[in-house]
Amino acid sequence: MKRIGVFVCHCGTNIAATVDVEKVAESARHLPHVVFATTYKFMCADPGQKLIADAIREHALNRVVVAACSPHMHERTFRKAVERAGVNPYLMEVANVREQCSWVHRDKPVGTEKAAALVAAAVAKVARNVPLESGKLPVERRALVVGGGIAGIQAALDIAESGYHVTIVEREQSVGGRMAQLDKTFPTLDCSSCILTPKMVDVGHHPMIEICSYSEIESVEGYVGNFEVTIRRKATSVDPDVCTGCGECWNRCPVKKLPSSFNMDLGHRPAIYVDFPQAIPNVPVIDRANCTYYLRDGKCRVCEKVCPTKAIDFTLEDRLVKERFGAIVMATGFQTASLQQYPEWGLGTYPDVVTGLHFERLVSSTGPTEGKIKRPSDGKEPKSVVFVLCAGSRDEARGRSYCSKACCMYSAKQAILLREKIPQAQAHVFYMDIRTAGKDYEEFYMRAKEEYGVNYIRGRVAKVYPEKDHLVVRGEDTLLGRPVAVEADMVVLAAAIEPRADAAALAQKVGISYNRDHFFSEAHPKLRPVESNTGGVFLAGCCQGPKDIPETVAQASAAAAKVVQMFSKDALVSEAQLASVNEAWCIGCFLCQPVCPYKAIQPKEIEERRGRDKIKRTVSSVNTGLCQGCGACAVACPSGAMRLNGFTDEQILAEVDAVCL
Amino acid sequence: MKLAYYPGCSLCGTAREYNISTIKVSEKLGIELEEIPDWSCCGATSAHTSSPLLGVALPARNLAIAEEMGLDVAAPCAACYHNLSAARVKMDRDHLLRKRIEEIIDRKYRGKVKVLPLAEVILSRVGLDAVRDSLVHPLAGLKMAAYYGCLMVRPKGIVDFDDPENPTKLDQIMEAAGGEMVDWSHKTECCGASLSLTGTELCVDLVGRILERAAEEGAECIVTACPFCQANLDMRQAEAATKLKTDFRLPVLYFTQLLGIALGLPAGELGLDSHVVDPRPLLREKGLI
Amino acid sequence: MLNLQATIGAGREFTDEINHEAGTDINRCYQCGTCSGGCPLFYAMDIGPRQVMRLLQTGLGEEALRARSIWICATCDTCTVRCPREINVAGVMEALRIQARRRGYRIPAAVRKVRILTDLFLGSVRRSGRIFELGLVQGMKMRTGELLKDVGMGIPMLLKGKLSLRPHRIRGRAEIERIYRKVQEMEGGSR
Amino acid sequence: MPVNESAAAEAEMMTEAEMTTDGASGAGADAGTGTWEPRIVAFCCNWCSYAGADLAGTSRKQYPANIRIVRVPCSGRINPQYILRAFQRGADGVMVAGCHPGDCHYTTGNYYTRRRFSVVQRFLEYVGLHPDRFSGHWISGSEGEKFVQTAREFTEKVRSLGPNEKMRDVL
Repeated sequence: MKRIGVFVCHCGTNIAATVDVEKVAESARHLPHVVFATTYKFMCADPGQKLIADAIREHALNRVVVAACSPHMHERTFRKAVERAGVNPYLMEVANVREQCSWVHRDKPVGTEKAAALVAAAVAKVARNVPLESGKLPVERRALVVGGGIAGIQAALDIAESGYHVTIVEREQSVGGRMAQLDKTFPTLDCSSCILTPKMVDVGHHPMIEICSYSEIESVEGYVGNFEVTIRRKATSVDPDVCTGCGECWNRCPVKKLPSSFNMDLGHRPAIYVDFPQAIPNVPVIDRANCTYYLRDGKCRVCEKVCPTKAIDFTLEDRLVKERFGAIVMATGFQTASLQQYPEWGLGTYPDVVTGLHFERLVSSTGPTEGKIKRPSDGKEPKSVVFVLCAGSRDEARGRSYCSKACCMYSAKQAILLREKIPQAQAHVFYMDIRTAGKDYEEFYMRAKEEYGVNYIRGRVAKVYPEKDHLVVRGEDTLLGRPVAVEADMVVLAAAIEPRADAAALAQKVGISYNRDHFFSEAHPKLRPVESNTGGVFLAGCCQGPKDIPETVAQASAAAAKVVQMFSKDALVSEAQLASVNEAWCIGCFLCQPVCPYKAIQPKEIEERRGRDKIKRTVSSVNTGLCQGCGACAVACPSGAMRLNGFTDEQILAEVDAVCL
Repeated sequence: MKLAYYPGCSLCGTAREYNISTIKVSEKLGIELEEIPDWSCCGATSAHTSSPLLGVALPARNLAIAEEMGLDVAAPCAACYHNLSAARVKMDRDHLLRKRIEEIIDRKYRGKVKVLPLAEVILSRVGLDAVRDSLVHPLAGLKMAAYYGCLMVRPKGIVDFDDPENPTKLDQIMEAAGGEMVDWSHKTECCGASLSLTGTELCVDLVGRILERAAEEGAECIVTACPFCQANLDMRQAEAATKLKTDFRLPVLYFTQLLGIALGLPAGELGLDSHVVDPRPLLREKGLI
Repeated sequence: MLNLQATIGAGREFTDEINHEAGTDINRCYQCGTCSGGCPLFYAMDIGPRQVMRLLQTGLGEEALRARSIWICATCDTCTVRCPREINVAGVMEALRIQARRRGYRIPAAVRKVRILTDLFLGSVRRSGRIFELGLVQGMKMRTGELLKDVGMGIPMLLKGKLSLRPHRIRGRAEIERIYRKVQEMEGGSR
Repeated sequence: MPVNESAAAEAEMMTEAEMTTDGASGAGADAGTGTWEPRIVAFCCNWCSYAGADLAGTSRKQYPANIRIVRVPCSGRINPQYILRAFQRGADGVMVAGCHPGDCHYTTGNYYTRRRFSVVQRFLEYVGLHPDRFSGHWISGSEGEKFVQTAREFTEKVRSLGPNEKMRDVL
């Protein structure tokens, strides 16, 4: 016997002003199974919840509809309220009469009629609800951090300091990431390596942190609390247990002139190398594509000969390592746009047109020029440098509509560094808008203009071309309204910050969503900014969107806090509104399997009685640890065996019928 | 391979040598050109700058005739290519416009034929290998700057011949013909030809900037596919040099003329005598004629 | 002082019309100046294309009709292909030229020649179906009074057979005439 | 009653336009009263479009009350059967809204939706219903304004098509 109670909220005047709540309650009283309906000023407040509980007892209600604000707001509140009164929480439905009615329709009779229809739909649905139970999931209390830049380092340290084991997977030879490539940082001008390397040393030594450098994620299986991750540990040709990092090998390697990606190809490295002198781990790797031993059939072997500890092992192979983790922090960072779509700026055509990251290496004392700013073409000290902001950012026409956020500030910093190192050089910055939202940022920008005499020109550069021994930068000074040409020895493009080229592929492996620009999507732009949409996967740093170092560190710590919060629980509560199979109806066609984004559907053998015989038959079964409740399987199922609890066909069709009447 | 040929007004007048060399080179490369019967002017810039409908209707008449022939159109002139292509795209995008134009020109138009610049025909239908195979006098040692101008490459979507900022297709063809191409920055800067009769001073400035950059990169001549660019860069050259107080002398040739030489066509048939900056001394010096 | 509240309201219709004719939306413009900066002729203009966009955004589009710039623009489309806001800048300049003619704006003396050329050109096509280049050059000289200009170029061209002395007339001249007339009917006899 | 004019305007279609010109006056409970308002069912995915509609609400943006939202976890949960059922029960228009492609909360659900949209549209055409009575949209949680615009435009579109006389059950 279904006994439904309907509770219509006034929400102060938010609902009651444009919806006649009494009329809505009255119309609800005539709906099938409704035995009680009332209204109250604030249903979500304590007295409101008590009112619901009392009514449940008094009228022996076994199902409840609350007509109030959006379920995104208070569905959980009301589920708990009915649960406390002894009703299964999934026998409660919310009719959204505020966001979808009172706030968007001013005409009271119209709003009232629609509110009544929405209540009728919720009543029709709840009449078909069945009690659901949440399950419990165990948690593997080990975290995986993908990416060893500042975001990954910070997240790993915070999790490890809370007493949980962390594995960092880093693609390059060393952790450190982009921050290790930077010279100084804004707005304090403190040295990037000086503040980063101590943290690198910390992760290197921490007993709870394992660094898998020169490694990549091969595959991710499993679900929140129970991920099974395969890590590809690329062959380094060096035994890390024996190597002391003495440097004999990389100093003596005869192949010396390979482009160093750490130095943005502006400098060289040998075939056996560490990314930079402070590398963690301080164990070199052999670049097999360029090593003489591998190219010429076992010739050379210089490194092997000079190694005092016999750490070189040419026979090492890639290893696939399978490990279990309870949570994953994605911290894969960014790259700068190649700007191939902008031939008019000449990056890649004229050697003296570089990106901001190149410029960092040219001012850095650990860089190829040992901190002397020299232009790449002829090593001449530049007397005039043009910085171009929004190079590839804020350009919908060529595919990137977003602002890269850090460029205004780092270009101001680079202009200052130029003026400090070469006082007689001129620094020009072409900008459209200057964005300095951050503590002490505006002041820093003003210093660039006032103290360092950086010349800011409002306008976007139209073209860069060579003339004699310099470059000409053409654009409009929009404040003058005149065409301008600036002669420059170097042009530094603040190239757009974009996710790593393989970000989307990695997201698919891990099972998280990403946006149009391939930045990973957070679960909620405001309230859940460090969680992904997939349980147990968290986001930190530029892989989620462009940001500067302080923001990255803050987000990394936040992600770590979320991981620690998860690990502090005995078990995880699983979602109750998941798919389930009616095995008797399942024909074993497995059309549901490929549409499941979580690989939650597996074949299962069952025994069935047919006449006198027992037969074996394969049907679908749902792994409730993996299922997230999207319902794609239920649509794909031709026999109607697959159902999505909480959103069954009967429930949705009942709603459709009710709103159409 | 057979194509409908749309020479356009310029190729029947000031750009005669482009027409002659186009026909000869096509013959040599096995491209059969059938002139669109009784073709009319495409309207150049004048039509669409004063009436959007006329700007589509004039080229549409020719497209409709080509459609009756059942042939894609080869248009060597950059301006004609641009106008025919623009009319085609506009009618493709706007069904109602197509209907109005059909009414105006009183002909059926279904949008079935493609419009190709001659360079594209050579590149994608003949192929560079075929060009290389037919070389008789490779243009060895001749340093050229390919100049594309505006109409061949802009705007994207209206024309789709090549990249609007750094086109390379003429370079590819001339390289296949054995020439040495200079990589330079002003391939697509406007030369102001549409202001040739009305804003002569402006034109001289623009021509000067372009030629100066080509000379600086070591080019000995310019190759182009646009009659307006050719005329403008050729005829305004002396004035531009005087204004810039330099003395560059860069012959400005149609790519078909030089391709003709490379394919072994008699120099006398390529209209080499019709330029203001005479290319023959340079070509003789390089042993090409 | 400029009352923007009033101008934006009053100019909206004109801006919409230009947007419609150019098939674009100038309200997207964020005034970066890439159009003006890359324009080969900006140096000779009174106001650059970016400022033209701003006039339209602020409802002062009719001021743009008086600008020399719209006549100096060579429609080279450099602005359009580089615009990060996907605005058809050259199309807007063209729409403004068409409007200036329709509304009978006085065309600045220095660029009046553009109009004369266009008229001569379209007249030539209307009569013959094709362009008669020599006729065009001569017409230009007659109408502008610059009789001796470029004579130095015309004579060698004649001698080289590049300029034919007689116009080529196509057979379908009646058809061309009909096209012109129908366009005039449809566009409301603006010319 | 706007039925006949709008139906005539759709004369090209061999669908309900022809069917309704002679049968319109008798059908539909409210079609004859002169106060006909289109009834529109909108299936919105919980994570994007439903949140977008909520945002329209919190921003107090007004849109026609004809739209009634049915919440589903993912647009990929929408069985074409639901859409047909809505028409059968007298809906004049059905709208489906989901996360933008690539931004699906469940990673790939909306790709299936996208494929289903076109099948549904063609099926509706086949059974003689004007295909414009059904429309699909991508509306994110931050696009309250887009939700409002879509709701307004779609309501107007359906209004111009007149009541759905073709598929509704005889009541």
